Amino acid sequence: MSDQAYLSLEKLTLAYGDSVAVADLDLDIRRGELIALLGPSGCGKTTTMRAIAGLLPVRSGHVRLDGADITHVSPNKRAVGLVFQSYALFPHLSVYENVAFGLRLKGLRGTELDAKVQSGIKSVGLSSFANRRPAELSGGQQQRVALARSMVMEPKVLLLDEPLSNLDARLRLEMRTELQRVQKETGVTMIFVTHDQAEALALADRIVVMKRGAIEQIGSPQDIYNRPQSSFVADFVGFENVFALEGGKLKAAGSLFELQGEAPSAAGLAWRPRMVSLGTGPFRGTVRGTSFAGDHREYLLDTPLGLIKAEVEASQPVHDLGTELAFDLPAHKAVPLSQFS
Amino acid sequence: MSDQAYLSLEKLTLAYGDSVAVADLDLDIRRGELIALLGPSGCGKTTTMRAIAGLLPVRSGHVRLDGADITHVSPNKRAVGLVFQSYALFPHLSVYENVAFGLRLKGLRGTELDAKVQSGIKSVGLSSFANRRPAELSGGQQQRVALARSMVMEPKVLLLDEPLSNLDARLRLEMRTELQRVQKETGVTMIFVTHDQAEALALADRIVVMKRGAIEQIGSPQDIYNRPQSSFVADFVGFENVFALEGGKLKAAGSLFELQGEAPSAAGLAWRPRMVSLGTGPFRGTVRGTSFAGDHREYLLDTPLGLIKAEVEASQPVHDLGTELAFDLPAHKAVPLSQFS
Amino acid sequence: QEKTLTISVYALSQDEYKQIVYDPFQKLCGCKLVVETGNSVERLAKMEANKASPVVDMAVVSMADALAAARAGLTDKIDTAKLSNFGKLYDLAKDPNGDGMSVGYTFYATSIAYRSDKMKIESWADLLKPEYASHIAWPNVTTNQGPPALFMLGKAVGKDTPDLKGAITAVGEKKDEIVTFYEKSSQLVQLMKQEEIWAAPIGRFTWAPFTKLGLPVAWATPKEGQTGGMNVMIVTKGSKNRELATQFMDFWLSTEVQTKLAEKFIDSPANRDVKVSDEIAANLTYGEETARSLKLIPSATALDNRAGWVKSWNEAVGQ
Amino acid sequence: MPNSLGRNLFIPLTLFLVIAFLIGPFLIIVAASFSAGDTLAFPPQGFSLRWIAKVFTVESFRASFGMSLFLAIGGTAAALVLGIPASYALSRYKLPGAEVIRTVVSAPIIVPGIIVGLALLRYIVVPFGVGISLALFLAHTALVLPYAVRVVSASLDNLRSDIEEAAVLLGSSRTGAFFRVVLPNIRGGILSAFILGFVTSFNQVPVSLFLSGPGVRTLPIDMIAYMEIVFDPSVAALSALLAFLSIGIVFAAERFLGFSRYV
Amino acid sequence: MFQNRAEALALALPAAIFAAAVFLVPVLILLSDGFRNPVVDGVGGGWTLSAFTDFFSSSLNQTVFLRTLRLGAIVTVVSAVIGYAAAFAIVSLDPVAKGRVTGLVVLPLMISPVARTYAWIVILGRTGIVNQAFQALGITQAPLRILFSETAIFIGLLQLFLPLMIISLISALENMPKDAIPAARVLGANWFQVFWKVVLPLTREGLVIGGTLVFTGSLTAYITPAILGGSKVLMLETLMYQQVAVSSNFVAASVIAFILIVMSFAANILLKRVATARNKVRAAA
Ligand SMILES: Nc1ncnc2c1ncn2[C@@H]1O[C@H](COP(=O)(O)OP(=O)(O)OP(=O)(O)O)[C@@H](O)[C@H]1O
Ligand SMILES: Nc1ncnc2c1ncn2[C@@H]1O[C@H](COP(=O)(O)OP(=O)(O)OP(=O)(O)O)[C@@H](O)[C@H]1O
Ligand SMILES: [Mg+2]
Ligand SMILES: [Mg+2]
Repeated sequence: MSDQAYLSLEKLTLAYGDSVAVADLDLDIRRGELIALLGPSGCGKTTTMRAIAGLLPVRSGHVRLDGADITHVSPNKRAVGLVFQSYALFPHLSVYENVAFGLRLKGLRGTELDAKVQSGIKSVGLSSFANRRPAELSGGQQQRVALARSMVMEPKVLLLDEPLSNLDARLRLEMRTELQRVQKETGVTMIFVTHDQAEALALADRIVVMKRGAIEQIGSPQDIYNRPQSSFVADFVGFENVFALEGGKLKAAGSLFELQGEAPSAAGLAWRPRMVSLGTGPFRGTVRGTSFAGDHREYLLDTPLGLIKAEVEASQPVHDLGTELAFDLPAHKAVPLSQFS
Repeated sequence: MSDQAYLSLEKLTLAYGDSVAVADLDLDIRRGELIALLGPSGCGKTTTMRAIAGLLPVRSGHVRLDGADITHVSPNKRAVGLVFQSYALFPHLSVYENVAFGLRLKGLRGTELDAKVQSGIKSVGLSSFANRRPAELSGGQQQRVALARSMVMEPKVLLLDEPLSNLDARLRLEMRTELQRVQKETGVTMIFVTHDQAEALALADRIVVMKRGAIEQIGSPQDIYNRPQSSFVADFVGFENVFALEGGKLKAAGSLFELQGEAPSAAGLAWRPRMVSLGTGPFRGTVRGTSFAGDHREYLLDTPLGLIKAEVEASQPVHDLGTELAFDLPAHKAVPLSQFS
Repeated sequence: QEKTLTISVYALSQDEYKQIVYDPFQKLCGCKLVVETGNSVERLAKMEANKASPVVDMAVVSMADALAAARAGLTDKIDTAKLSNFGKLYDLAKDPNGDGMSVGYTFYATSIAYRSDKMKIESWADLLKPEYASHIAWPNVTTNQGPPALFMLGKAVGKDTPDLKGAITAVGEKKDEIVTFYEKSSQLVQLMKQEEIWAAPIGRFTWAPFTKLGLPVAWATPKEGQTGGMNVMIVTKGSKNRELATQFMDFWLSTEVQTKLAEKFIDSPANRDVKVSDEIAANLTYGEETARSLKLIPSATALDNRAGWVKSWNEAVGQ
Repeated sequence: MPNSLGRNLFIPLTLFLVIAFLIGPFLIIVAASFSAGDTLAFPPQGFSLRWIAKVFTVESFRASFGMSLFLAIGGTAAALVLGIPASYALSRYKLPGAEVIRTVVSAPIIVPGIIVGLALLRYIVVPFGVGISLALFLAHTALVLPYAVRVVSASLDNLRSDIEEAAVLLGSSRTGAFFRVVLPNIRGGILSAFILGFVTSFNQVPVSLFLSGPGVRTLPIDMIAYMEIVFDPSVAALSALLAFLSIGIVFAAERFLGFSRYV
Repeated sequence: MFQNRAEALALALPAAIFAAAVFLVPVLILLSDGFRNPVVDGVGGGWTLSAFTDFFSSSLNQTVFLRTLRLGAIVTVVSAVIGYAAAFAIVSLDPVAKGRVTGLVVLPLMISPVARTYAWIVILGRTGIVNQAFQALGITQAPLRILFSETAIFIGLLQLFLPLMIISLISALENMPKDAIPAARVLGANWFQVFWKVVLPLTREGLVIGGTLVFTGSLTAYITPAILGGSKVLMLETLMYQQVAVSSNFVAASVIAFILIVMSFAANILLKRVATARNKVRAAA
């Protein structure tokens, strides 16, 4: 990995009419990097992608790719691929023709064209579907056509907008692997949007978490998963128990609570359900809900601190609803948050 | 739980024109049970639900509810509720009127009506949205309106077709809890379709796994998760490593492999990724892929047995791609499969 | 039940007709008068279609159409004995087609309305002069003014055969220059106003609006004379209200009604007893002499040649 | 999608030119209606309301306006009564022979109006002794039917069919579900079908050309008859008045129901 | 729920039967006149194509036929071209503006055809706005003669039918998959290619419907060609009117009507073909 930025967004501001969707966004991406864009609905992920592809005029700021300012280059001349969340396949064309579409526009013909298209279709495992129309394919197959269609263009940057959102669990796994393979083989720079945390963790070199049109945190999957900086990110990546700190004490449900052990100095603290110790500790809560989750079991506790989520090994005996349990939020396991909002 | 069947499907055969979608299906459901219907796309889940609701004529067989044969009762007289995957809210009516729709048809008026509607809306936490139109609600809110609309009718059976599929991870969790609460409070019999395994495990009393229009296995979430009977179910619920057994030996990639320890006598064996011991063992494989998954890390190994998926704690050091590792498929951890297809 | 008389007339000046003819007659007969209007070809086509169960009891049409109707068996003989005003009619109005099937009630002259400041018209042929041809409109052969105008043009160019070939050829040669071959005479006022045209052959009954344009528009008296037409009354064969129809015709032909119609410049009288001032006469085709001087195409000629005219016209002009 | 100056200009310019072309004649007509002159002219000569006033004094216009209004409203309503169930069947069911039915109900569009009028006159009016008013009504109904089916089908296709199933499961009968759930949601489509049909019928000339009888005729035919001989701006004034009436209806419909979405 | 055939037929048949009874059957009987020998004195009858061969043997009829075809085709093509531009512009507006503009676009449909045609006489006349503008701009020296020509009919018909095309295309464009155009752009297509390879095939239904309405309308329009063209520029419809009203020749009228209907059908089929042809070729490749 070189430290030099391949794709840079500089003070990018994007708006629909009067409403600004993305404001002053700065982001540098290295060549060959795989970036995941994470954030709640409406935070500006799709908007950013569309601007990089040139489908949305830039209100202010710049987009630079491979040293050139492409802010005002039209989308058909950018060498940026985009896999739409909706696939955006051409319904009137066969799988083959969908994949061939961009190549033909590039001027490819005959065997050269055919070879590229065939290998593209093969790489997503759809060789036997080449003559079908998109409407005759399952969701996952359509998704793969969209992917192949963008891949064969060998774009400098490939943008993927929630590329796996419509697939069932198994298909999702397959496609994840496929994406990773392709990325490793071709070294293309990728940015993908997802609302699935596991996907982002599994695939990305770096994760960008967005919040209301701005970047909240950038970091490796481990960073984001284990060291969220703000309560927003913590909440978003599954720290179900997030609290503000005030003078070393937890602030919850309007009161302050003392922790056992020394609390780190920070704006807030967060615990994942499995970091909560159930059975012993200074706090008490009533079991409000429980659910089996394969290798573990989740409990929802009604406590003076509000609702607390805890997780235990599935092999342990089940606590019934209404049982009162002791629990602890161990200070040494807590993740410190530098921002609490 | 009583052993008496409340809703029974008897040799139910359903077809679209000439193509049979569901064949000879038998299923008994107890009063108050929460059943999850699991299976790959196109296996007949929606078809079955529609037949129970009376929206699809039955080709042969019977549907019995609460002792009565309702096979030919028209859908508006069945007391079966259905929450469509697409919500199917009435776009021209407010939330309030959507919920009141069925009650009005029942003849309810005045304060009695109002009380029921208000409490229905409140139970899904939408009291402040009562006057909005569906188009002015978020996906999750619409979902809840659909739920409330069916709930207030106090149906004997409530069918839910992929009720949470369109929600993002956070919203999904909230709705899961909500569903569970509602079911516990009213004791309604529920069948829900999902493609999300975690959802099925968390919510269901029993899980029905379907395969090509027939039932493959019925069992408790623990049964399904820990003791799949067939390779199909094992594969479907995340046993990534599934092999046939032949004469006590694993049959993989066309060859037979001896296991350490005594193999149970069965048609096949299955291991979840985390049941694979990585680092020691009689087998060797090359790391082909790896991905971070929060608290654990997944490895894809290229081995003489084919591709093997293994999982280790995320805190352990990462093995690079291409590294050769020893691993074991421990016979004592293997789940025996009585059917292998 | 009230008796109903159904008549079919030209659409012209219906408000005045109502006042002068229809309303007084309804009062007189104590019956209901239903009026159908339209141009004569459409009305005739409809009569033909309704032959089996006639809707219309009495109609006014052109002479040629009256003959056509008679030949098609659509009309009955008129019982002139019951027309008290019959004797007062000009002789040539009494039985225009010589078959006893029609009675004339009005005449009109057809000549040329033209811009006297832009051109001089002394002959029908002048219209086709190179310097004028691109400023004229000519009536389409399918209109009532078409054949008479061609007839006169034929005389002017010295080729007046019944098939109008000569005239049609002459017009056809200028077809690219001629502004338009009009279908609706109401167009002409608009075209004249816009200086699209300087001249067009028209029937006298459409003359009035031209005089109000504020342009120097004159009525030509070409040396070949004026042509024109007579409109006649017919009764439908199988009509269930023959008596009433005859009564109505008689009323219309009465001196009182004909005078009123003349004074409003609506119809030139066919009743010899009608006397009007000179001023009014100047705006009409007034008097038996004038009527007699009109160069009319005999109905039979018109009828026998009509299809041929349309055909040669379309071939000369339409391609 | 737009990302260049050219495209930013493209939209307003195109719209300006197209609309100028489309409503230019209308402006001329309006100008003429209020002019003092005896002919249509642009710019108008002076201002007066006399042509507008004259419209109201021509007696036959009143009767034929009534006739046309009846035909346009009655015929369109009848076409909708026939067309809505047909559209519903065509868009919701897999019907054998659907294409045939579709072709039959939309055939009136492709047959020249004069032929329709003539055919009706000769083979319906005359042999069966059907009155002209009834014949006109039948003809206008048939004429509007294709529009009704097309527009209503389009809005039905845009409406999910599962809401009907939902209504039935909530205890409604099939018919009840249609009236409670389907109809309210396609009322915009129905309204635009109505407007389109109304306009088509109201301005229809060729079909009515042969279907007019003594005392029975439509307004456009009356206007043509009127201007056989004279064409003064009162015809323009009448057209302008009618157009304003229509515009009023359409804008009201647009405001309340979002007409353009369904056409 | 929607599987009951009897139910479906009960809903669809009244309209179909109505259209067949009051419309299709009388029209077919009338049209069949064109295929019959005229009965003269009780002799004749029987089926024949002679009326058709007669019709096409006349050079006038050939001219008129070709002119009608030509005008219909040109009006259709031009309205399609303008229609796409206008529909594009309209769908890109915000909803309120879109509603208003659509209202303006359909306005011509609401103006009486008679008055509208007269307005064209004013606009296209020698002293009309168009000629004045041309002269003021120095495009022409003397007034052009636009009235009473094919050009005038063309303009009149275009204005009359363009709204139908625009409306059809608006709904076609709105039903087009939302991201198809951006997808083509990102794959390297310029605007022309986007239109030709994506928009056109995907809006085919709208084009076929709009095109059929415009073409059929142009063929069967009566008032506009009669007044703006007159007999100098005869069209099939005016010719047919002559046959009915002037010559009472119903056989000839049936022949012309039949030809008009066949032309409409053929245009419909042709339009479908044109819009699909490109993809057929591809699928074979
Ligand atoms: N065409 C549009 N016109 C106006 N506002 C829009 C438009 N598209 C998006 N927005 C607004 O811009 C903001 C960002 O939208 P964007 O589509 O980028 O969100 P997102 O992060 O992709 O969300 P999601 O996860 O729901 O896809 C939102 O507030 C949205 O309402
Ligand atoms: N309307 C229909 N006409 C014909 N075949 C249909 C129809 N609907 C479903 N099928 C077929 O019936 C089978 C079962 O479909 P069903 O919708 O029940 O699947 P499902 O299990 O709900 O799948 P999914 O998870 O994709 O929703 C499939 O093979 C499908 O192709
Ligand atoms: Mg998005
Ligand atoms: Mg389904």
